[in-house]
Amino acid sequence: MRKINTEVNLAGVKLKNPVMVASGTFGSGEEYSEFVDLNRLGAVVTKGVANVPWPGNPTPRVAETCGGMLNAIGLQNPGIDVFVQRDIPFLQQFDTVKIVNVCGRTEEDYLEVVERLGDQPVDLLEINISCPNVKEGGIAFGQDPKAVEAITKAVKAKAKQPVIMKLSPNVTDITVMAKAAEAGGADVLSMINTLTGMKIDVNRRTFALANKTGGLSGPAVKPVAVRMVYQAARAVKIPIIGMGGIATAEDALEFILAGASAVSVGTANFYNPCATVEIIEGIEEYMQKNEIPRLTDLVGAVR
Amino acid sequence: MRKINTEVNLAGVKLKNPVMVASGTFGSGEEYSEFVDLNRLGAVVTKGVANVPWPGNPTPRVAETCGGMLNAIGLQNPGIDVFVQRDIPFLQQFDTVKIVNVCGRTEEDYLEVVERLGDQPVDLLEINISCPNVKEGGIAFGQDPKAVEAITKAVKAKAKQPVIMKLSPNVTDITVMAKAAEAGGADVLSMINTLTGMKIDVNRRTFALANKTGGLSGPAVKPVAVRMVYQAARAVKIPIIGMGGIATAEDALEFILAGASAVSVGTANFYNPCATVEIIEGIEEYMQKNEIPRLTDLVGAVR
Amino acid sequence: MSKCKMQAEVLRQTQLTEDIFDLWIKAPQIAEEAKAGQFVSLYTKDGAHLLPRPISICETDRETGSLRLVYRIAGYGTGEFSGYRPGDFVEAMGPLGNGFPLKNKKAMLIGGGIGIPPMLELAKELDGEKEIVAGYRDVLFLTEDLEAQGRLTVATEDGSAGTRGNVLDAIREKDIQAEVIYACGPTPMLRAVKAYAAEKGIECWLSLEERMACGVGACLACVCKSKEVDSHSHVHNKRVCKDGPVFEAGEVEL
Amino acid sequence: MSKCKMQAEVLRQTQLTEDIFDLWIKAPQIAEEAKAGQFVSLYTKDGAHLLPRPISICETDRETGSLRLVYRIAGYGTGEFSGYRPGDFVEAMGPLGNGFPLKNKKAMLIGGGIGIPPMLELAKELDGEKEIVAGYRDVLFLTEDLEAQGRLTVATEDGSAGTRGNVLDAIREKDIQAEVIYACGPTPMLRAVKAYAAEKGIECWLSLEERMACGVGACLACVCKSKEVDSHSHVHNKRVCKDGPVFEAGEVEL
Ligand SMILES: Cc1cc2nc3c(=O)[nH]c(=O)nc-3n(C[C@H](O)[C@H](O)[C@H](O)COP(=O)(O)OP(=O)(O)OC[C@H]3O[C@@H](n4cnc5c(N)ncnc54)[C@H](O)[C@@H]3O)c2cc1C
Ligand SMILES: Cc1cc2nc3c(=O)[nH]c(=O)nc-3n(C[C@H](O)[C@H](O)[C@H](O)COP(=O)(O)OP(=O)(O)OC[C@H]3O[C@@H](n4cnc5c(N)ncnc54)[C@H](O)[C@@H]3O)c2cc1C
Ligand SMILES: Cc1cc2nc3c(=O)[nH]c(=O)nc-3n(C[C@H](O)[C@H](O)[C@H](O)COP(=O)(O)O)c2cc1C
Ligand SMILES: Cc1cc2nc3c(=O)[nH]c(=O)nc-3n(C[C@H](O)[C@H](O)[C@H](O)COP(=O)(O)O)c2cc1C
Ligand code: FES
Ligand code: FES
Repeated sequence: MRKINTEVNLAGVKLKNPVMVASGTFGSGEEYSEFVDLNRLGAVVTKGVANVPWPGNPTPRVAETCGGMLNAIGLQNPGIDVFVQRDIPFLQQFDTVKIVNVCGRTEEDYLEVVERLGDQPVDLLEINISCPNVKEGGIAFGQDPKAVEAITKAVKAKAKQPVIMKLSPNVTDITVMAKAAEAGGADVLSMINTLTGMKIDVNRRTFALANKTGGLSGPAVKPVAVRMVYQAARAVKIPIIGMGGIATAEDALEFILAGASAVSVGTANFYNPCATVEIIEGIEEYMQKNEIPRLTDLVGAVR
Repeated sequence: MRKINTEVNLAGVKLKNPVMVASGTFGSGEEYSEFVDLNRLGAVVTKGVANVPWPGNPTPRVAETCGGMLNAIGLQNPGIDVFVQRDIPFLQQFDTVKIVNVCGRTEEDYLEVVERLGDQPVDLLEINISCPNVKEGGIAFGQDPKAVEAITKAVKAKAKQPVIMKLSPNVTDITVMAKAAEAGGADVLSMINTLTGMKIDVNRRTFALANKTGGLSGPAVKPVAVRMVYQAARAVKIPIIGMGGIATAEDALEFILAGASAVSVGTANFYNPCATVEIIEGIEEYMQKNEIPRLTDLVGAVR
Repeated sequence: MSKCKMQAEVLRQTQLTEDIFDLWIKAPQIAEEAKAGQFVSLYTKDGAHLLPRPISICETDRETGSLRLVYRIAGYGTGEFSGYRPGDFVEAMGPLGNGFPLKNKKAMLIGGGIGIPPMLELAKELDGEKEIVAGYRDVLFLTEDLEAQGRLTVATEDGSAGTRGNVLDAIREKDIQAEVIYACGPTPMLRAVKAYAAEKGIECWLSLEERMACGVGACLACVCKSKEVDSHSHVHNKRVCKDGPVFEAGEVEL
Repeated sequence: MSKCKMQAEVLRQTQLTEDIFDLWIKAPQIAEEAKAGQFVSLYTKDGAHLLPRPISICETDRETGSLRLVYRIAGYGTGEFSGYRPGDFVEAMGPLGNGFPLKNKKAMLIGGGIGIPPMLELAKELDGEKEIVAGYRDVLFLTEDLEAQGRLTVATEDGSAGTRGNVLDAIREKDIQAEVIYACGPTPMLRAVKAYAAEKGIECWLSLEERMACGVGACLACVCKSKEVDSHSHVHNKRVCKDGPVFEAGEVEL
């Protein structure tokens, strides 16, 4: 066994390995701590949190699709107060990087949460400007390069932690959005959020989701996600967290070879709660087998 | 058995049923005529044809993905001369609507083909402004509303047959493109072409496709396609041909209920050569069971 | 760790009605912990169908470490399960959810349709006096097993057995008395049971159903409307998979 | 109709080497038509894996309407097939492709690795004198079957059997003579065979491999570079699935 180094550095924050969980698919870590040793993870990314509690959308909120799923949770969250009291102390117990995902309807909403987190033991902030499931805010910010740059600037001005901007795949040219976030001062990008989709129940002749549309995630979207990571990695200098359908070490390596410095596992947690740990082990094996000393040697290696 | 009517009308052209094949997945009909009685189909849509022969891209040109596939054929075609001599006479033998898919690198390329087809026994023209696999032309036209409107206008000025504009899903807002095509005078829209994607072979550390990126099709993309058809159907008055992952009658009905007047079957032909006929029969059964006298009663019925 | 995802061996499977199947699987870690009203998530073998299929625990046998699941074919997943033969394996996660609280009072167990199976394990776990009311469309199933656990009253929609009508018609007709009600079945039935319990002032516990993605409380897919702001979500939502599937009737809006 | 897609019953399956399997399926309509050098498309049962897995016909038995397929586990699909047991069904389409032209000349049949299987049916169909040359990495397979059809020369990369080296090393070492060459194997081998045939002025037919989507000539996925503008595409491309997989060596660029 040769010595391999799986560490990655995101804006000065060191992760022991590149594997984290995708926001909204892992709660705040507590539910899955019965399956996974959170200390193994490169980072935990929490469910999106807003300045006040959000009730989310009516049910049904999820539907299965071929190789994936649609969700329209609508960013239900208990608000920053409860989050700070309950979820941050829970995560404090673990030796893993803590990333808080922030959502909002207006710029002020985002800034309020970012400010509240300033003195909290949180390593990075991930700003979700790409949720397709809420009417105002969310995706609206993420589909216009001027808005992306403006919100990034505003967040950066208040943030005490490095800032990850989470981009929407529902755009004509992802490189335009990636560059806009970089221009606004983003430290890291994460992509992709979900692709907007719809399912119709032909027997009941109605929408499968109460919200009509939802966000498509899971292995079905992986080719789109890999392509966008590849394109963005060639357009900006800041690191990228890749996600979209990662379920195995091979999937994770696809994103890393395409240019992602780290990866998130989302939907796969739902059908394989141990996916993250299997991926970490699989990446280590791959590095051993191929005699790759540092994970960073693989980042963007296919071009 | 009640009498049901599956006829649909696309810009004055009557199809016996709403089921056609998607361009590029059925050759010009000859290869699949060993499996399917072409007389059963609502329409046959040919592989894209250009003014001169195109060699297409290097191989590998296809790769499998979860619930779908990537292709980067690169619009290989024998050019309009051979097409007119060989493929049109072949299709002439069958009692089905004939739709010719037209591709080009420049506006002039498109117009040359459209003019050549003017006196041919072809019912409709489908203009592909959304192929992600060729450098110039193709998708570039399909991602800018001004270009969509301009090329539509130019084609309409020359076309002797009604014109279908085939839209790209790789856009921020499909309704903008749909409206642009309508403003340019399009008679019908078809959507979606493929979503741009990428696959990396982690063992060989190279792209799975020689062209690096390719177009994602198959059941994996269906939720995105249904959503776009739904959105476009509410934005324009002209009929829409829906496609993207249709493999069963239920899939086809999803698109019809979302607002498509007709549907195309693409990738499914590859793994079930009889898919089209099964879908036609399944739609008839559904109409019988639910006592729907006319197929048109189902178009856009879920809203 | 109280939960686990495992490959469970199929021990036997029989067909109870045209579309209802009776599956025994070997899952010792799950059987060890399982309580009446909890469920397991089953996963298909097909790479295109990823989400869990939640199925209630119908019976547990701790000695053999096995679980009984009774389910109706409703779509792809249950269709796949119905083809399993002894020796096959199925991926199962559980036990999930809270389960029914066992009260030392005269109990009425009400099951409607495919909500009947969890009543069997509940009847086995409840020590006191119990009345079981089972509502069917037409064809009966599990009646012998239920009769072995308490007095059984049957209702059928077509009147082919027991009272013609639904479970409440049977309860009213037979004037069945109880101090606590446990119910599982379609939402209209649960709504009627809730109203009946309120009218009579009887304590009442309902097992709900909702579309799930994680099954463990992480994704917030499966919420139901709760009367009070709940302590987890701080909005009027409770998670069926984690805070439920069993709720005190007054807690939830149906 | 000369092609068909059908559910073929698995008759038997044996394991030849660590990763090579020998599968007999019952597919009367396909067996009826099949010729050496043609292939069938097999489809997995998994909804996430949609494309065909092209497998060459290793042997046909018209009397029993069955086909022999010998394949190496290369990924998901072949992995799935390797688990099939008698009585299972596999979806198969064929026969596809052109097949080898049968010439009345002294023939040399060259197979490399997993390109060996189609040489068995070819040897059976060729009447005249024939030399069979089979190149392996290390472990041999199908040698008994091949020996029954003609003189067999073996090459192994590790020298554990026959000539140490590749098929061309064996041909040169044994100075094997022929008037027509048929070859199937990895591209570097085919390139060397083509050069050898050209050098010696021997007629030569090569069976090529390419990624496929339709398998029937409709999608243009599987093209190879052809020397002449071909009559179908009117560009320098031929379809491996329809115009091939067998090409006259001079026709194609490798
Ligand atoms: C807590 C709980 C306990 C249950 N216990 C039983 C039981 O003991 N026996 C039984 O027959 N059924 C039970 N169900 C319903 C059962 O989960 C569904 O019938 C089953 O998931 C259908 O899956 P499918 O693949 O056959 O159908 P499909 O329609 O193909 O399923 C598509 C998706 O929708 C979900 N889904 C479909 N129907 C339902 C439903 N009614 N509730 C929740 N999700 C659904 C599936 O899980 C899957 O993700 C229970 C549901 C819940 C929530
Ligand atoms: C005309 C022809 C005849 C063949 N005959 C045989 C044979 O007799 N025995 C045998 O073992 N193999 C044969 N092959 C190769 C065989 O098709 C592949 O090994 C097989 O498709 C791999 O599928 P998989 O799902 O196991 O691998 P995966 O890597 O999971 O397959 C992914 C996709 O790539 C395609 N693919 C992968 N490898 C190849 C390949 N080498 N050629 C073409 N497509 C590929 C698969 O069909 C599938 O669509 C033949 C290929 C061709 C083109
Ligand atoms: C149920 C669910 C809830 C999600 N909630 C959030 C969220 O709160 N904030 C966010 O930025 N992304 C959210 N996402 C998007 C994921 O973080 C991720 O970007 C996406 O699902 C793609 O990855 P995957 O295919 O691995 O799931 C959610 C996804 C799912 C499936
Ligand atoms: C192999 C292949 C070739 C294609 N060639 C063309 C083409 O020439 N012109 C075109 O407009 N669309 C082409 N398409 C796109 C399809 O017509 C269709 O829009 C898309 O595949 C989505 O439908 P599906 O998921 O049913 O395949 C091609 C698709 C595939 C898979
Ligand atoms: S299914 Fe995820 S919270 Fe209940
Ligand atoms: S695989 Fe489609 S043309 Fe050969």
